[in-house]
Amino acid sequence: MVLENQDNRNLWEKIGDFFSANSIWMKWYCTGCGAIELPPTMTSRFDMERLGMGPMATPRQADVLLITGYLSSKTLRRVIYSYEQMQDPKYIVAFGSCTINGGIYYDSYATINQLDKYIPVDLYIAGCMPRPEGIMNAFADLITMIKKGQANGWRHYQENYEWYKQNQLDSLKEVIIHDEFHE
Amino acid sequence: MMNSMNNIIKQIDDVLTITNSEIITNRQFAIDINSGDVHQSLAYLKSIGFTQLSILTCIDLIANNEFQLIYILNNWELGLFVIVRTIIPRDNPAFVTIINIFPGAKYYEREVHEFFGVTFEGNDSYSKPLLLEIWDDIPPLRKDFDPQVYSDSKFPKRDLDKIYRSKIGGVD
Amino acid sequence: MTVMNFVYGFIVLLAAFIFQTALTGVNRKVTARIQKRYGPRWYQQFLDIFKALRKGSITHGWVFDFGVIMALGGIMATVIFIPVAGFEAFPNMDNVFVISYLLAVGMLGMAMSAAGSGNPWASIGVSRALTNMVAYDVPLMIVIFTLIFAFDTASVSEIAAMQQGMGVLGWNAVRMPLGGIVAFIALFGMLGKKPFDSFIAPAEIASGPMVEYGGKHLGFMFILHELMTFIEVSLILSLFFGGGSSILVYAIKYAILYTLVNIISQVMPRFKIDQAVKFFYRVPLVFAIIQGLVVIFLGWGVSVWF
Amino acid sequence: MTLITVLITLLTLAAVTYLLSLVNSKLGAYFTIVTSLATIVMLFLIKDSIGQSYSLSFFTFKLTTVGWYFSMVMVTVYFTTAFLNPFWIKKMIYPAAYNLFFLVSLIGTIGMFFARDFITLFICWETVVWTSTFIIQMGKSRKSSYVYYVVSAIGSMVTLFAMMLVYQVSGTLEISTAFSALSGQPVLALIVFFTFILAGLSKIGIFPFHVWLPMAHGSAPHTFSPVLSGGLVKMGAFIAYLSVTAFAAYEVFANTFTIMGIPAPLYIIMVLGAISIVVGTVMAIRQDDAKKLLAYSSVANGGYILIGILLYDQIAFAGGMLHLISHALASATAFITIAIVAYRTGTTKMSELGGMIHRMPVTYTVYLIAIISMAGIPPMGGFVSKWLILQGLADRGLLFLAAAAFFGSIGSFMYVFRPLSAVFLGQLAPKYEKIKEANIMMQIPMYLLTIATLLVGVFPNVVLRVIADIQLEAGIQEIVLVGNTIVVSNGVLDALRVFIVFGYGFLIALVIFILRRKSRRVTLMDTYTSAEFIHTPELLHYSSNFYAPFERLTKKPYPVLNLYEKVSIKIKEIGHMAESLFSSSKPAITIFWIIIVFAIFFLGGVL
Amino acid sequence: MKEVKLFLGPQHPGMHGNYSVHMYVDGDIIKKARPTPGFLHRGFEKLMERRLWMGNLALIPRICVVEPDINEMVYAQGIETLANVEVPEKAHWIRMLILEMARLAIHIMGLGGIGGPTGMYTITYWAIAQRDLILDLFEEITGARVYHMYIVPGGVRKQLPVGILDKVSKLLDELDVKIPEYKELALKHPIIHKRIKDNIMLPADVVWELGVTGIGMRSAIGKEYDLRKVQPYARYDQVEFDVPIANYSDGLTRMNTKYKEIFQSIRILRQVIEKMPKEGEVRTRVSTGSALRWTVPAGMVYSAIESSRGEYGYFIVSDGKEMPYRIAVRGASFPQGLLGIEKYLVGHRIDDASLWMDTMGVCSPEIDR
Repeated sequence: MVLENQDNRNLWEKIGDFFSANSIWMKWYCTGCGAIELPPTMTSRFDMERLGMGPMATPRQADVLLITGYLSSKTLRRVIYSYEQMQDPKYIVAFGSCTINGGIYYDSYATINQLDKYIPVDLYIAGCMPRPEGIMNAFADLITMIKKGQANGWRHYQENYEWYKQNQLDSLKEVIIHDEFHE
Repeated sequence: MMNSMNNIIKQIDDVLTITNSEIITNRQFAIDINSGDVHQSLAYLKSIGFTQLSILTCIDLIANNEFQLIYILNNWELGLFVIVRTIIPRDNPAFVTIINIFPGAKYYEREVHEFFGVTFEGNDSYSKPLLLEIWDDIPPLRKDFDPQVYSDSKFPKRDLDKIYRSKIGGVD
Repeated sequence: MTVMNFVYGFIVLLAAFIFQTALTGVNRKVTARIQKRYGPRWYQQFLDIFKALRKGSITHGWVFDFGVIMALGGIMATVIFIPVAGFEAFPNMDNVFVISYLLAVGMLGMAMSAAGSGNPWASIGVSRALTNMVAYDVPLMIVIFTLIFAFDTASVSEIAAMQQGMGVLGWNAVRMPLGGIVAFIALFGMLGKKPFDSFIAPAEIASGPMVEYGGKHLGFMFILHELMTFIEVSLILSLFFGGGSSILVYAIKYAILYTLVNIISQVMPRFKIDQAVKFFYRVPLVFAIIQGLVVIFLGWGVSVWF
Repeated sequence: MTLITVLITLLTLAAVTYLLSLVNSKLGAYFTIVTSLATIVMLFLIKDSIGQSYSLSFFTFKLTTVGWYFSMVMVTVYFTTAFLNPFWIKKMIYPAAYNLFFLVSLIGTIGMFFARDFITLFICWETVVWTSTFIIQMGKSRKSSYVYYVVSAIGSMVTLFAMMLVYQVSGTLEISTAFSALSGQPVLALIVFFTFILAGLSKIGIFPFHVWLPMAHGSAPHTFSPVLSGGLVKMGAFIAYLSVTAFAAYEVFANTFTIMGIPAPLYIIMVLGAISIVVGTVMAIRQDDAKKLLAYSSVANGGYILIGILLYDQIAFAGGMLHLISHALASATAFITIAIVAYRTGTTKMSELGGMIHRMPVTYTVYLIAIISMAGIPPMGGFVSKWLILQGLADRGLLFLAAAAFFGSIGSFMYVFRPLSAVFLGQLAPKYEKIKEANIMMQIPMYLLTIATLLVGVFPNVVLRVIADIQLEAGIQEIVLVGNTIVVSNGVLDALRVFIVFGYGFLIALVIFILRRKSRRVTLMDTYTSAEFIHTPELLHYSSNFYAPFERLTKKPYPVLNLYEKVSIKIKEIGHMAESLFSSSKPAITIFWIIIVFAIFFLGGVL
Repeated sequence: MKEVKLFLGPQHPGMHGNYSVHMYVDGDIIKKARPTPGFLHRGFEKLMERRLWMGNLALIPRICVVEPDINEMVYAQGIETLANVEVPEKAHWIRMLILEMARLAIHIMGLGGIGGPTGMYTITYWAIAQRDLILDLFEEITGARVYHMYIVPGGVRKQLPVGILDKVSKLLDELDVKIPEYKELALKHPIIHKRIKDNIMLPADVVWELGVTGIGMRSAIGKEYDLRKVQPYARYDQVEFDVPIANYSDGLTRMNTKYKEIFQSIRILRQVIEKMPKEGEVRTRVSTGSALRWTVPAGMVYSAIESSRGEYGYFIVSDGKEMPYRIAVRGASFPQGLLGIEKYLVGHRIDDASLWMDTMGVCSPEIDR
């Protein structure tokens, strides 16, 4: 994603971005293996709360959606649904190689290969899986990005909604599926 | 230990009609059974101490146009595994459920149906999707299913300038 | 009732909010230290609230908005009535029943708004919150009833004033030890601290009533929670721990009381809601009644050190 | 204008209504509104002549403040409920009879509140009982009207016995003088007290007579349930009032064993009141039918009224009397809203409803205000009255009564919230997608009652001044009212100021809310479902077993009902025996045996 | 009675991992439960057929995220059986070291995990920080924190670093002191007892019906059915350890069994450190030639070991080529995670659902694969 250099936010937006940057609540949706490195990141060893981050129970409350690794198409539907339930400004941090290009599962029939075709990703963390230090570092980067007003994935999603929707439908056929779960 | 296993195989051989038996390790042996005898064999094995169904799975023997169903039973008392194998035809694969012998097989059978398309008569929920959602291709674990093709057609990849890929087998 | 009363009221409101929010932030740090970590900045709670207010939000219909406003309005009104170290924005309005029932407006508003979201988790959370209220409030109200009988006044500031001048010995919690225990335990229930937080239990009901709030609604809930904490701790502090002769003493005592509750709650798992009811009706209720009987029939604890 | 004129006018109007209803039942139903409105007007007209006595053949009346107050409460409820009559009249089996009974029961209550002698009291009482019995059985079930009648009959028969006893001793039927003859005879006084108050207890639904309330309220026609709960139940409070004023229980029992300054007999009745608060609350929490829930809440609130009135002092008595009106208004409102929901949807079962707010916002708001009052939350009427009762209890140190009162008032949050959540909030089922809001005619009573509730809550002193007059009339210390402030010995309450500060808080919150970004409207189904998809609103509406954990704690076998059932089975057995005797194939034989038995009996007497 | 449909997961704080249970609830009692797996389905069994025997080494640890080493072990063990390879003595001991350290790590995490559903987060924070110190040692030995790829067919990838054994024994000494603290804090807490004692039962007949193994089985039937004892692999027959058992499998008993297993692991590790050969090879060649040309003789084998949740096994079929013909994975929590939920979560309260998942040890990635 091209980062816009010029800063055309007004003062209120800057203040708002300051608050957003320093208080990031994450919707920790364990979509994949990267989630195993989140407990250490959250708990006493690395203590994510120092950055003002904390886990939240529902997407309505959360600011950032962590895609912790590969996404099966079944999960991607839920991720899109969750993402659309979140309130803007909202950010997505994608963990690991799998979200970038499918990683080790590049030829799997069940997992997607490129996440940013379906939802806008603000920040990728490379690695399989990213270490807690890497995650912390990424969060620090995200904070800087938000402060500078560069984490605009959610705006991009709104502006290119059709494109994203089309990609989603191409890969998933349906997003909000109507199958009432095998009953 | 080897002796006790041999005794067991002998005992089984006396009672059941086994087409073939194979000793894999000193704690593990495999028996081949005609598909019609599977249920009584499993029931018998359960009665002599193979009380736990460890896994129920299937192998796609595409060369013979057959499926091989695998039932692995565990005898905790003796520390023995038995691999019960049976062959069913690959076209219109159908078999009868074993949930009245091993209730735990319910979801294994669902999974085998989903991965190979084997139907299990008597298991009322075998045909429901388990791991996959809105699956629109042949069952994925059959040998003639190519996940790479499926993935390429469904899930677009990042356009990279150059793709490095090694040839399988090590020789380019 | 002049304009100045409203101005004072607003000042109390603002001061209460800032003080309690800062204290919550500090207590997040205390919690972090118990959990062997560094913890957030002390002003993190402010950032969180303002961030939430800044975000976009959704609404499920007018009652979803109205309930939130009604809740915060009711709680704000209650805060205005709270006497702080003898200072009252509206004199003679600090009746303990008024405060505790006006508090219920906030509860009702929140419950209404949560149920209005149409989410079953929220409804379950509300049903638990109301059950929790029945659990802790009855023993607490009986002890407060005993106080009113003993001091012949229902004014919080007067009850607080009567405990002063004798040091620790004057505190109602010391004069009426059983009542003090009940009040202290009930404070956990009021604040929704563990072990009585089953109504927001994330692992069970995904944060219960809060489940659908985001953005400004959630910000309102946070403000509401801070103010409600202020009301509840103030109430217990004034009624049982002697209030404060000056703002400073009040603030220090307040901080100690709140931090103590927080520390204890960190090593507590949560009760199921019916276990909480059973607990409150098995121990504190009996204590409260014994305390009431002692005060009413024996008169112990009313005049200082009988 | 005299009371007699009023009563005769009303009787005439009732007759006119009946005749009109025979022609056109809907017109007659509209006429019930007119008649009840006329009653209000006339009651205001006769207010000045309070203190006078009237007589009409053997009926004697006395115009008292307390009677006027009770009548006003009653008529308000009747008047507002009458607005619903036109919409339900078609569903009644006997529409004309319904209209007639509706008005006659109103007249009966008014006559009863002004009665000066026992005969008048009893006849008016019985009129109300009979007319309401007939109305109740036009509703869902016939059994409930039997239960209602049996409980009422037990009460009134025992009360009749008390009246006879008093007459035997004193030789007069006039209420105020007759009781004074008992002062020297404590045992007799005790019997008279308990038997006399029994009618009141049975009517107000005090434990253990509360069984009829949920049955009758639950199955009465929707238009009559508000009257039953808001109005007729309060007749029992009048009996309780008589027992402390005319009977002067405090003086009569002054020498008996006292508990915290209260004579033991009175304390026993109050404990019954406290038990009914607890039982009513617990049972209300467990109901699934909204009307039954409200009926049980009436049981609980009846307990408050009873305790308040029986305390007979400056504070709690005023609270009890005020609770009379605030509960009457709130309860009638709640029943009316449920009636309207039932009118639109056809059910009062909470588990079948949901999301009505999206179709009936006015009804919802009205219900909300009613329950705020019912739960005793400021700034509504119920708060002031509960505050007075609690302050009164605290003043006297009545710990156990207070414990019950606290439980009832906090428990009421639970049960009043349940219909709010299950009926009005939550997911709207597709089958109710096309429901419409109540029409204007139905909205009128809701507005009236809501305004009244709010007024009582914000300006309670208007009502309390009347109550102060009643206290003066009854000979106890009046409640002290300074401007808008209620001053009691252990606290002050300025309801207006509470309201203003609440408004101030609300305003601040509103301003912050409006200043922030506007929310995006989403559908109800777009909700947090742990990211799973669901398309069935009914499956997302949490309404049945709402308080399951609490309900499990209180799920004990229900002793009183079991006892009643056993008794009723025994009575049925006796009935069957008698039936089998007479309806056997050869009745002649039975009669022959009876003649023989009687003959022996009489001969035995002679011999 | 009207039922409400509630979803425990996939995105619910009470659900560990990406898994969903659809609950039909009346009041607060679960009337019907439907497990919905597949959110983590990556098609491993298909992918493994498309990778080289060697290439699969990178893939297999990712099947079970919380405890990856068991995958390496079963895979290596299976190939060794098929190819008839003798593993060097020292490698056996290093494997035991790795496996027991992994077991320690996941058990400590599981002990802390009780804090999540019951709300006592302090224990969770402590335990996970403690587990991180074990991961540090893993990093030193293998170079990775989570996915080690250390146990390879024919032995282990490389020698142990110098001085690591001292560090391990120092850690064990520390754990000896720390772990009882967790017991004081959590397993002895009266409120925790209220939550999980006599609750979340797993009777013996249910164990056999479902095929539950591991702690759930052993604390229900009271027999030492542990593959380490019953079919000793590596050098488990040369160390002394007890298998904690019980006859009454409620949530608390299972937690206590887990607690006792931690100390047995510590005991095994001490013996491993003591008995491990100081010198010696750690790896032999499985097949001739380049790793990309590895072939494994045709045949099939079921290779199973005792994981923290029970019997974990691979069914490996080789047709003698460079790639496996078929590998089927038996996830240890497959029985309780699917049929167990459907049949036995029913009747519990929604308060207990998350605790049920936790104490039964349901691990979603190994069910989905």
